Amino acid sequence: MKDVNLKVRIAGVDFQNPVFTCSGTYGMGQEYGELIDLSKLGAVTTKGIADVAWEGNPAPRIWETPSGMLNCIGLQGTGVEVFCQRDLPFLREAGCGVIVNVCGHTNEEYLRVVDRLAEEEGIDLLEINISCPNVKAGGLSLGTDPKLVEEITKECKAHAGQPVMMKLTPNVTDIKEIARAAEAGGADAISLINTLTGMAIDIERQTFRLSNRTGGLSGPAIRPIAVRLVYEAAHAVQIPVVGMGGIASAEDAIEFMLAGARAVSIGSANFWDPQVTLDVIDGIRDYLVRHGIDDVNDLVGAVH
Amino acid sequence: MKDVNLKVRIAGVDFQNPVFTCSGTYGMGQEYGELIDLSKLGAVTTKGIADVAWEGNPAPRIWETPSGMLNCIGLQGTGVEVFCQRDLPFLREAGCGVIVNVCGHTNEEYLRVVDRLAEEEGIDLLEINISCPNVKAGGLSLGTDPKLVEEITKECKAHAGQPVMMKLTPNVTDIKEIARAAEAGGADAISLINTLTGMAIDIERQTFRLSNRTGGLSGPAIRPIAVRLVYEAAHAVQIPVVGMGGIASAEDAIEFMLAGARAVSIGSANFWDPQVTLDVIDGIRDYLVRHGIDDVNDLVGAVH
Amino acid sequence: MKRKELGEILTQRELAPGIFSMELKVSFADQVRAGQFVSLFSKDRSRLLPRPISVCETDAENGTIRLVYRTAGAGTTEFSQMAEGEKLAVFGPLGNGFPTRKALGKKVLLVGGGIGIPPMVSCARELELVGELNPEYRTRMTFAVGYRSFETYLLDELEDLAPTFVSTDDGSLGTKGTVLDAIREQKIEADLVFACGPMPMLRGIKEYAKEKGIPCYISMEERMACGIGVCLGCVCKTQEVDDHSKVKNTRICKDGPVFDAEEVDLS
Amino acid sequence: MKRKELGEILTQRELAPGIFSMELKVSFADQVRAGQFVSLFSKDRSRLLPRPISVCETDAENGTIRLVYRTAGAGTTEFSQMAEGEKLAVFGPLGNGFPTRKALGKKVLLVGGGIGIPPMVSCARELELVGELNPEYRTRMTFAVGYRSFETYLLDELEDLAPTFVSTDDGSLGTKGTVLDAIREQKIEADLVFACGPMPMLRGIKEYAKEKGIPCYISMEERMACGIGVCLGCVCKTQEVDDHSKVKNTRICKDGPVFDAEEVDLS
Ligand SMILES: Cc1cc2nc3c(=O)[nH]c(=O)nc-3n(C[C@H](O)[C@H](O)[C@H](O)COP(=O)(O)OP(=O)(O)OC[C@H]3O[C@@H](n4cnc5c(N)ncnc54)[C@H](O)[C@@H]3O)c2cc1C
Ligand SMILES: Cc1cc2nc3c(=O)[nH]c(=O)nc-3n(C[C@H](O)[C@H](O)[C@H](O)COP(=O)(O)OP(=O)(O)OC[C@H]3O[C@@H](n4cnc5c(N)ncnc54)[C@H](O)[C@@H]3O)c2cc1C
Ligand SMILES: Cc1cc2nc3c(=O)[nH]c(=O)nc-3n(C[C@H](O)[C@H](O)[C@H](O)COP(=O)(O)O)c2cc1C
Ligand SMILES: Cc1cc2nc3c(=O)[nH]c(=O)nc-3n(C[C@H](O)[C@H](O)[C@H](O)COP(=O)(O)O)c2cc1C
Ligand code: FES
Ligand code: FES
Repeated sequence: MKDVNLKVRIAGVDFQNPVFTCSGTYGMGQEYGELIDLSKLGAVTTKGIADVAWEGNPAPRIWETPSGMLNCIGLQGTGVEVFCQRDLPFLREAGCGVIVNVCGHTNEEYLRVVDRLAEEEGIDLLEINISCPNVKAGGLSLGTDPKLVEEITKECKAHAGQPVMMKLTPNVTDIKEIARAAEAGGADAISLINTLTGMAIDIERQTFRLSNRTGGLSGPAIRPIAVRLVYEAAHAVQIPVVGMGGIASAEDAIEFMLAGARAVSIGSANFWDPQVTLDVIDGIRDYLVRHGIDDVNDLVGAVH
Repeated sequence: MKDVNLKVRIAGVDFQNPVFTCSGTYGMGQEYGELIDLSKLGAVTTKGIADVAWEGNPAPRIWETPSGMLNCIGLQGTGVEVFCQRDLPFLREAGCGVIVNVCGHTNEEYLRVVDRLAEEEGIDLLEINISCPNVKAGGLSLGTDPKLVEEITKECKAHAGQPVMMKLTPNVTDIKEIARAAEAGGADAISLINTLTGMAIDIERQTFRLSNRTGGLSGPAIRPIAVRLVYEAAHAVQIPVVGMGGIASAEDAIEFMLAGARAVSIGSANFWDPQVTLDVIDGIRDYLVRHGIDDVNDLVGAVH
Repeated sequence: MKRKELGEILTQRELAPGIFSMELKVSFADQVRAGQFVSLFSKDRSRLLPRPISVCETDAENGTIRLVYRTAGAGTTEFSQMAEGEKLAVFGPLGNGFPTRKALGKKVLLVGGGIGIPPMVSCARELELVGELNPEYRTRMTFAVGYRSFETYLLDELEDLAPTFVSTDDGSLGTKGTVLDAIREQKIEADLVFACGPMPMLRGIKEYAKEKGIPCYISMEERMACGIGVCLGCVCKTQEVDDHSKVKNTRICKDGPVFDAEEVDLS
Repeated sequence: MKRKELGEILTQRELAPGIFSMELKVSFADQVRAGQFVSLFSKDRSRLLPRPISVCETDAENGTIRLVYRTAGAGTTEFSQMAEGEKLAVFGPLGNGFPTRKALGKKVLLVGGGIGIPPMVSCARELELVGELNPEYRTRMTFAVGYRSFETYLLDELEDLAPTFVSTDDGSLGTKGTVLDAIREQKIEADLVFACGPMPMLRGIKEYAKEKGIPCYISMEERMACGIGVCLGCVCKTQEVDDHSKVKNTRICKDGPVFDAEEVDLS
């Protein structure tokens, strides 16, 4: 049996396969590296990196929902300097693609991170998170306004030492407009979806389940929404799309690719199935063989 | 043990309890009337009523998703005349509140329905569906634009013979803005959420699962999003809010009320549990007794 | 009356690879008509929609129904793994059933394709029962059933009830080809056809009945949410405007699953 | 190595109303340290997050672990209904465990409140084992445990291991009040405290240890998603900047669940 091609090219970068991990669900790779062989992944995406250390929200930060979960981590992190010195060297050696997720409260904060990362080797892509719904000052407002999206994209591109992928929020009326704004700003790729904003209330104690009241909904529950948004975005722009949101199996990953994603990222599913990324890669290969398709790129946008 | 008050007042109308059914999930009441005692419900909301008969979308119209479902019924219906002559008489005698859900492709179509209903007795509330994501010409665009929402609300109010409740779509960037537009237009109440737009793909046959490509996502999967939107909307306006989206138990219903809903509607859950409405009413009563609360209205917006 | 309740699994066995037979104790067994179905529900709270399954046999006296089903996906696989004594959420009886009265005293051809065979058993049993009670209403039945291969199910039971002609996709038993090939090959004569099976088979049977100028009733399938006619999820196209809907769509769960083949649009 | 696998349920029994003891066959039993925990996963695909449960006992030779758990909600209720022979998804061993080395040769007070009692059993067994192998490291242990009422669990096993003082909320056994009341009443002397239980109890124990000027290690709880330190979901506040996070938040699942009481902020 002839082998199939799993390689995909995004923003001029070759990835050995289209299966990545989602930002914030894989740490900096180290912990899952104790459980699986990271060198088999298309790429690891880091937790969001800010210019300085961020405290995040107080606990409780997690709540389970039907076929999903809410989180309000609030982008806790060490800041870009510790990342470059402590975590990046590990990722560089991991043998998979490296995508660094960037966050900030203001355009200046984003650019400070992008500038610092420009000095580093071994980063394949920057993923600019303009969508985190957990930080009041940044996140939501920025990613929901096409003008601001175009502007931050332009600025990131002007400063970046690596290709730039803009990560979009699903909490918008018209994703096509936002996707086009990112493209107009010069983005090399877009990724979506970030979490949908949700809330849960403890009726016995009459309090919010999360310290921040609202949190981001992820997991299989949101998959149908994510597939729709990926489909709409992929049809609105020419640049490649990385799809995510509730992927937990090879079937799910293929669904996103058929809808228009060039690659996929797996997030929450790692929490209940640390092997899921490897199983998805194998499952995609099996599917291609079974369907007599010899290039995974032939799946991209095949259903339209 | 002293009995608790379950009565709620919305738009000047008294309902014997705050548990309603969602439009499109209860037909015109008749079929569930064979299974449960409708006279125990707060209200039945009818399937969307248009001015003339609508064909709806071809099959397949249904797809199951993790803890939820997609539908693309596309507002099939007989039109307002058959409704008034055939279905309304049954509902009038059912012993519960009667909410008539109104849909249209254009403002004129809405108004024709509202005008015709104004001639009828025994309708407690009109629920104006400006949010159905399944009909290309109407629905989505109307309900996502605050100016259009204010305008259609004003027009409906000018024509209506009954109080008017605007039913909002969740597929928007800022629900507060839309809720305020409805209030500014003179709405007596708002209800939310309608379904979230989603998509599913059959990877074996490489086709969409639904004839219409996209469909509306409902069921427990969307509950955290619905609770958040109800909370935001209830804090943005003074008029009462009817909350819905994934309610399947008394706990869920109470969660919506604590978030700010004066009443709740139960939709998809009827499909797998025809008794659910009655169990929710009983469960709310038990909760009130257990917590020593003697009026269900005291729950409304109690967590903030 | 329709009821949703927990039915007890009395027996469960595999008839052929992936084909299971399950007997359930339910309160409504005495009300089930041939061609009606029940909805089964998964225990897993991530799978909420009903799985409609036709009733294959009814034992009104003992209050049991028998279902014969194929493990098509996660839901039916879950049911197949449940043991005797376990309880399963079941909602029924649903749908209209076959118009068996129209067959009384006539020659009726009962056609089943694959997992469409089980409801034909209930059809035959109902016709037989009426014939026993009143010999003037005795029906002359013939079965024509199509399987994928020699791995058949329910065949002994069919043969006990009436002459049975078999087709298989691979020709390993009976006529090679579809059930329609078997019918044409055997030149089966009939006044009336009742059929259940995949869409291409139903189309062929409709065509055949039209050719012969005989009435034909077919059982349809569509994905369902409510199962009782409220959601309008399970429609099929009709030739004429439907009385309930006032458009050319009819509800399979409520107005069907059995329709006069002439009334529905199978294109 | 940490592993997610299907563990076989060897025994399952109810120790007291709503309190269950389950033995699981797992591949990693020989690697579990006292105070570590495992994540259990629901079969139901609507409940995806882990249920962290402390290991109560380990049998490295037979490759089994014992968990004692309360049916707190849907997940633990599901586990309690599973039968011997069934398989359960388990991920472990997770977390750091108690620093039992620091207790060797000393007088250690083991404090458990409610469903915080089970890990104290594993703690005591580990200390006892070391003491048996090397008498100079023998630890003098005392238990102080708090229950809601006389419906106790694990009490016989504790009493077999060391002197045990009991408190109950309703006074139906031992000291009426909290475990802290029992400790003060009994004037238990110790060089070191290990504790697990509800937050108010941990606060009290921390206070008590500070008063006595002795080290105190406590096991913390928080809702978890990953269980291995990647999601930052399960943090607690720390007095000083945490080395991993560079902020005053530390991960309970990875850097805990056991912390020096002085290092964490229990307010
Ligand atoms: C009136 C009627 C009678 C039926 N009688 C039988 C029978 O006697 N024996 C039998 O084996 N099967 C029968 N079926 C088909 C049976 O309902 C499906 O095989 C079953 O729902 C598959 O569920 P699953 O979870 O295993 O598969 P999945 O593919 O995982 O199901 C996913 C979703 O699609 C729906 N679905 C999948 N296939 C069908 C289908 N063919 N028809 C309707 N919904 C479907 C499921 O209910 C579920 O909501 C009947 C269907 C209908 C409509
Ligand atoms: C390190 C650690 C060790 C534990 N050891 C034990 C033990 O040995 N025995 C025991 O009975 N319990 C123990 N618990 C508590 C146990 O994890 C919860 O009781 C259990 O998760 C409840 O799940 P549920 O589905 O029954 O309840 P639900 O309330 O339905 O759970 C809903 C969600 O909240 C989470 N959750 C609920 N309560 C807790 C809690 N106290 N801590 C963390 N997450 C929670 C669940 O994991 C789930 O995600 C421990 C918790 C932690 C963090
Ligand atoms: C615990 C958690 C933390 C997250 N942190 C980030 C983050 O730092 N930056 C970011 O862009 N997205 C973050 N996300 C969003 C995910 O990257 C992803 O977009 C989302 O979870 C949907 O995918 P999933 O359903 O597979 O989890 C986080 C998600 C979770 C669950
Ligand atoms: C099958 C189906 C049909 C629906 N039809 C309508 C409709 O005609 N008009 C309307 O306003 N909403 C309609 N809805 C939306 C529901 O009224 C409700 O807003 C939504 O389903 C969320 O509630 P749930 O999760 O409890 O089902 C429909 C929903 C479903 C599932
Ligand atoms: S399944 Fe709802 S109308 Fe048939
Ligand atoms: S549960 Fe993810 S860091 Fe602890």
